[in-house]
Amino acid sequence: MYKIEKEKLTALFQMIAADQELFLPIRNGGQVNFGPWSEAVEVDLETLNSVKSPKDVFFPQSENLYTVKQNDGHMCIEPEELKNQDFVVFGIRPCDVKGVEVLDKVFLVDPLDSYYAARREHATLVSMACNEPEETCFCKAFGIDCVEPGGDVAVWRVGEELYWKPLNEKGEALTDKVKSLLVEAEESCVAEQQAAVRKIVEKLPYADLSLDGWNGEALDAKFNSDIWEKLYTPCLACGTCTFVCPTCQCYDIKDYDTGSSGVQRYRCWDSCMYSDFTMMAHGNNRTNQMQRFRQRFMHKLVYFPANNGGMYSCVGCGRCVAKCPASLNIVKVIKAFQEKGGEL
Amino acid sequence: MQELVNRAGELLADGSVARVLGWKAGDLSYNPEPAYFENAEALEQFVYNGFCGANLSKYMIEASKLEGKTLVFLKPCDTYSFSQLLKEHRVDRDKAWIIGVGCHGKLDIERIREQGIKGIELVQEEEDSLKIQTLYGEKELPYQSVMLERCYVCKGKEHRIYDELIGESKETDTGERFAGVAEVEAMSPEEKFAFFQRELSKCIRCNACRNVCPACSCRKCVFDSNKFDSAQKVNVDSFEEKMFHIIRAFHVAGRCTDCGECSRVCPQGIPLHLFNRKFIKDINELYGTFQAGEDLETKGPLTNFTFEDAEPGIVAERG
Amino acid sequence: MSRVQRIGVFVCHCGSNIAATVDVTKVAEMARLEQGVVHAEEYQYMCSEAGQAKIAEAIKEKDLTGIVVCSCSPRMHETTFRNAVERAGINPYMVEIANIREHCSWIHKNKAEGTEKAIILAKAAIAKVNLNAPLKPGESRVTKRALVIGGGIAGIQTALDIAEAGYKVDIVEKTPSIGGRMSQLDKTFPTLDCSACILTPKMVEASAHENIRIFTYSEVEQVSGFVGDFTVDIRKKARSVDMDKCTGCGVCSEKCPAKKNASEFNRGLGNRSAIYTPFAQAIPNVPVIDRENCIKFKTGKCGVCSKVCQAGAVDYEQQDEIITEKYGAIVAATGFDTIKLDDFDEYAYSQSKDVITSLELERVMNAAGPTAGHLERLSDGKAPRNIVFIQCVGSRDCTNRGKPYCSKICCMYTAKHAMLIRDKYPDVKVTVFYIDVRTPGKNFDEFYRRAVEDYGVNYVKGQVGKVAPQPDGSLMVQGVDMLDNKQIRMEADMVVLATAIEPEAGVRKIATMLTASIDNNNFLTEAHPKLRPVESPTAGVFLSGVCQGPKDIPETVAQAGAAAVKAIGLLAKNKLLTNPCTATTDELLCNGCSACENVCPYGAITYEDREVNDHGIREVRRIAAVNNALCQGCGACTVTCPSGAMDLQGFSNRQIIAEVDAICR
Amino acid sequence: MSIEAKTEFKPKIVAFCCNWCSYAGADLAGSSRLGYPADVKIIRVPCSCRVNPMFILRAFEKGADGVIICGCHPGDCHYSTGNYYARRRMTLLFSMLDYLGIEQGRTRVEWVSAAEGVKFSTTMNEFVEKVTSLGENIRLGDLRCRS
Repeated sequence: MYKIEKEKLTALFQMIAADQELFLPIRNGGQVNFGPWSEAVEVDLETLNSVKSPKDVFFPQSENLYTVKQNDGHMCIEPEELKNQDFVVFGIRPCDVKGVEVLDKVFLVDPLDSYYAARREHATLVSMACNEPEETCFCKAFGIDCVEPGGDVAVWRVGEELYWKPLNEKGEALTDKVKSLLVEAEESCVAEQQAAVRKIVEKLPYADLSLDGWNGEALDAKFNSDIWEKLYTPCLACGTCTFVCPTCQCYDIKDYDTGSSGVQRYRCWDSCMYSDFTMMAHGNNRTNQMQRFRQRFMHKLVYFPANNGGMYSCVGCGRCVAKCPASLNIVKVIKAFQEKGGEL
Repeated sequence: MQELVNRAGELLADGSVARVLGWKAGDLSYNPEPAYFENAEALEQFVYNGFCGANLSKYMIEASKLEGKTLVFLKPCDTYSFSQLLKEHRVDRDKAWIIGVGCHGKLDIERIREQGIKGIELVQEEEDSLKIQTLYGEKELPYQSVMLERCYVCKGKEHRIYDELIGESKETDTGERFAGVAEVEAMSPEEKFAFFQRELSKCIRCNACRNVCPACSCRKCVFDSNKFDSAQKVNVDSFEEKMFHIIRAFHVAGRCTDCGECSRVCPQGIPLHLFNRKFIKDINELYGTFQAGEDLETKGPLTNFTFEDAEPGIVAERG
Repeated sequence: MSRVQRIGVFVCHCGSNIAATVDVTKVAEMARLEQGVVHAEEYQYMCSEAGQAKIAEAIKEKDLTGIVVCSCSPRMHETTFRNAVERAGINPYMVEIANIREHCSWIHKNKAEGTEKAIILAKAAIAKVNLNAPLKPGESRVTKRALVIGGGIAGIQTALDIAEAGYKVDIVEKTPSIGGRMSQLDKTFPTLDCSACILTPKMVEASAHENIRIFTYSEVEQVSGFVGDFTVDIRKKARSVDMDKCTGCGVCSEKCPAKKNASEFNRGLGNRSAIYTPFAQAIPNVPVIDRENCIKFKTGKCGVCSKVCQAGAVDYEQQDEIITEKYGAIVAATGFDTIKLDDFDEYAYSQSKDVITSLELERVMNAAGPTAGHLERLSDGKAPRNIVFIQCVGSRDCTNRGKPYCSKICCMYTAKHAMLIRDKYPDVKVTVFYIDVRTPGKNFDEFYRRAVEDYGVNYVKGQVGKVAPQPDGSLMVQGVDMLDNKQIRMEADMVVLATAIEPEAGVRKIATMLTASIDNNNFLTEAHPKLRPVESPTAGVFLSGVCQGPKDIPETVAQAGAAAVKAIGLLAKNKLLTNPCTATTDELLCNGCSACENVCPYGAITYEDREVNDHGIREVRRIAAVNNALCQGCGACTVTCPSGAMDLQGFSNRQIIAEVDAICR
Repeated sequence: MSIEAKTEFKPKIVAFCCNWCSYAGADLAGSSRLGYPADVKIIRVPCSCRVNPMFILRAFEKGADGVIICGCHPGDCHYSTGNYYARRRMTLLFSMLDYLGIEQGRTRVEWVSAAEGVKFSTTMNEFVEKVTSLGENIRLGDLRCRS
């Protein structure tokens, strides 16, 4: 365990960014999102959740896959270059680290997503413990301890210090890079704060949220429940929940004709809330919003765990709770089934 | 509020309406959701408070297709949206039982958070103030300091269309409606460009602004259809942010009642009303004051003209 | 349209018109590389027999589905090529023209530049054709009746010719009688025969013709519909006299106490009573009451006319009447007036009664005119000894007070006036100030020379700067003689101004109703200045007489006949093919919001409740329906429709965007 | 328009012309041999009211540096009212573009009758000069289309 004074953070960032990209929470136009560091940007480590989760560091909202060009009548394909430079993501929250693990389950299994894999391979995650959990947080329900960060390096902000603990080789490597700024410190230095924060977590409104009954076996009962009909009605069919979500991984593939410089085939985030999601030649297999709405939560709480050894594709970051224009969210869904015992 | 519940109960009981469209208490004190209530029991969850900003008029498009009448609670500004939708044949007046509810201005949870308030456990509305219990202690704020932007430039607390009225209103329009637009207009082209670039670069194309908008009532938006091969799911290039927001604003120009829902729901806090309100300001200045949704007769400014209209060159002349 | 096209591109040299500044071979080569193109060739004259044959050949051999012709403006030959491909068996609307002549070769000197642009224009046309769909014109019926607006010699002639061909025709004339300007003229050049003597028989013939209805004291109120099927509202202004009862005895006018009203017919030089017929030979010979000046209408008292009318025809209660009638063709024959002289004070027109316009002189010289035909000064009734004619008053005048064009008739009528005066009053001295004397036309120059040589009219080349009324009532005329380049001051006791003519005031209103375009001088514009001189750009609307441009009587009559023939040609058809480039609704996208209905100038859009199947969702929706017979294809609806449900066939959103993309590559 | 600027930068300009007046005006300019830069490419539309703001933005997106819309003079519209609607739409659109910090000179509406070949050519010359002076359209274009 090491530590560094908060005033030295800029120096730290400069040092990291000297020979590689550094992504971290940046305040721009009143909102905090992850972005590349530069002297010009305003770093914000206080805000609990970035609006967009950091997932788009690995799985960008849009990325070009390859470009098709035409030279006097002949087609030729230019694949997009894969990420081949190391980079660092600083300040990613424990829940979002878990979110990345969820994405790994999707993109790092066969067939491997080379674009995603390349980014993961070159990334070093510096994960930051939470100091002030908010009422929207329910990471505990997914077994996440918001004061025990994962990733490659774990950091805590305590008083005027930032405590730094490498968790693996990647972490060690980064630590060596910035050693000159770090000083040795005791593990115990963070224990007190950890305890305090854990107390707060116990008091959160969603502290006792239970996921009982949400698993692969529950498929039919949940799918056929008519609670959905009641739940979905306020849904505006926008993509806010999916686009701020750290685990939503659906994407669409589209072509863009740039004219002179060829046709770009790119992929971009898609939302199961959209009416043309998985649209096929014959039309759409989900014809109404109830079905789309149900799909999202069934996927996160039933289908995904069924296929991934019980791992949910929700990490309780609370972004959807905070951002849904119609005040819907996954918690309301989970509770609704609890209260009604899944029946009705 | 109890008055609303009682009246709704009566109308449900005597069969005047088949359902009630209102707001249902959320699991946090600031997130009530739009909901239907079919019976008295359900109505126990009915709530009407400072966080009921959601404009229910758009839900009436679907409600108009249901059997029987729907009782809908509309705030003064919501009624503008309803009558505009009525003018465009998107809702069925005969299927609606409109109770106009009083309004003291609605609260903006984002503004509350901007005050550095975290871990909100309970929000209590008192006369002119908010008592907020948080995990990190109790806070108190003047009600007037954390309202939705639209409430500071309220069009007035008069309902434009209703069957009955319940509850008192309080004027909240302390701001100048077009000040924000004028501020941008006063900038140099470079500043304007930088300003909107900064704001729009945040856009994640979640379509919340479009889907919540009562004027964006198209069955299929041009940005979802291939009619123009303009379908877009994401802003790959900064141009596409502009394209989307300019065209959206243009499509609702002369129809937008300035209900402010777009700005309320934007997860990135983009001041989207600055687009619509720019058109409203121009229309007022060039073609005479016009307020969409004010009545059912007046021709919309873009489906109308005079022989003496200003030439497009005026944009340059105004500088 | 999803189906893959097989496109043929044909590049025209147009002799050297295109080939000189555009490398046509290169254009064809580049076109060959474009999507969908399976054939590209170039040829001297694509519009020629041989050129069209090449297209037909290629269609057969290569099984083409779409054609792009790179040539002159589509306004020139689009139809030619559409017909050509139709004969070759593909839909005429699968043709697009790339205008590489007017928009390219003719305006770009640099061949590299011209070629590059021509290639881009070709690519745009190809991109569009890729999205073209076969279109089928609809059919609309033809109402076998024509409307003629204006009852002057132009209108009368047109009506007579149409009626003679066996079709019904209505004349709408805003004044109480037909006859128009010609009825105000005394004699006509170059034959000097009396205007009334040749006009009156035609007026009688028109009024007597079984196929002709005449609405005098009436105006066109509203025009809707389209070629073959116009619907017109005609306002018959209250005449206050029952046309059926009135015998035209004229007693009412004699007895009418309100006598001091300026006579329009005499250009205000004489008076008429409040109940009046404009002139003796008026048709119909039925008086009207000028309600503004009628004592009965002003004070409620009087009523003399109704007392003296044996026939009991006078009817003070009479109201305006709106007649709605359908027409297949409309002929505008709205005629002309002389311009106002307010801005020409130097000629003292407003100061001296003895400064008059030529049209006023016509009345003065006319036996039925204010002076019973005696040439006299209107100020003191004395016979003039010196008369000065001033030409081009307001004509060929590029200051904005006058007209830039030549009024065309002035040179000749002034020669006529001068000659008539010298003939009748040999001791009167006549001087004409002119810029040029223009006498193109049969026997015109001979006529003018007679005026100079046989009648000793004094022509002075030069303009008059000032006409100054003198204390003794005479007029001092100051001008220049440009030939021997000296100032002239001469005394005159009468000055006649050859005042410019301009289209009748109401023409703008009528043009708007007919959606017929008018030029900067308010003359109605013809569809083509050379090839379609009597048709307006609006189908089914034709132009007769001076409303299209200055003309003398024989020209007017000739054009009136031509307009009639065009109208007859239209009326002779039983059905018309309608333009298939009309709006269509995508029922799944339509919101039923009425925006399109609000902007449609033709009332072509209505709404119906239709059951639709929207990807499995069955519901009844309010959906816009376009009446293809009414839709003229302007596209206003397509832009007002936010969802893009409204689209325009032949100019669809995707077609236009494809062109944009092709150009911006 | 400075000669150097002209030679180093050739703007892409799209001109929407209504079929009845302006397109004919352009034809007249052609037959009268009244030149204007080849940068101008004309798209024929039935009426100025057919021009959808999306077409204009699309042109800019794909790399146009200027867009001009030409129609019949108000009052002379072949469809009687089309250009009045176009006038309002374009006024508002241009105002919005200005509001977003897009250079005003890149968009223009001009009423050109079938008889105004001279006006068409002078208008195009002016417009090209203006757009050339503004340089490449960076603010309102999709960078993917720039190579």
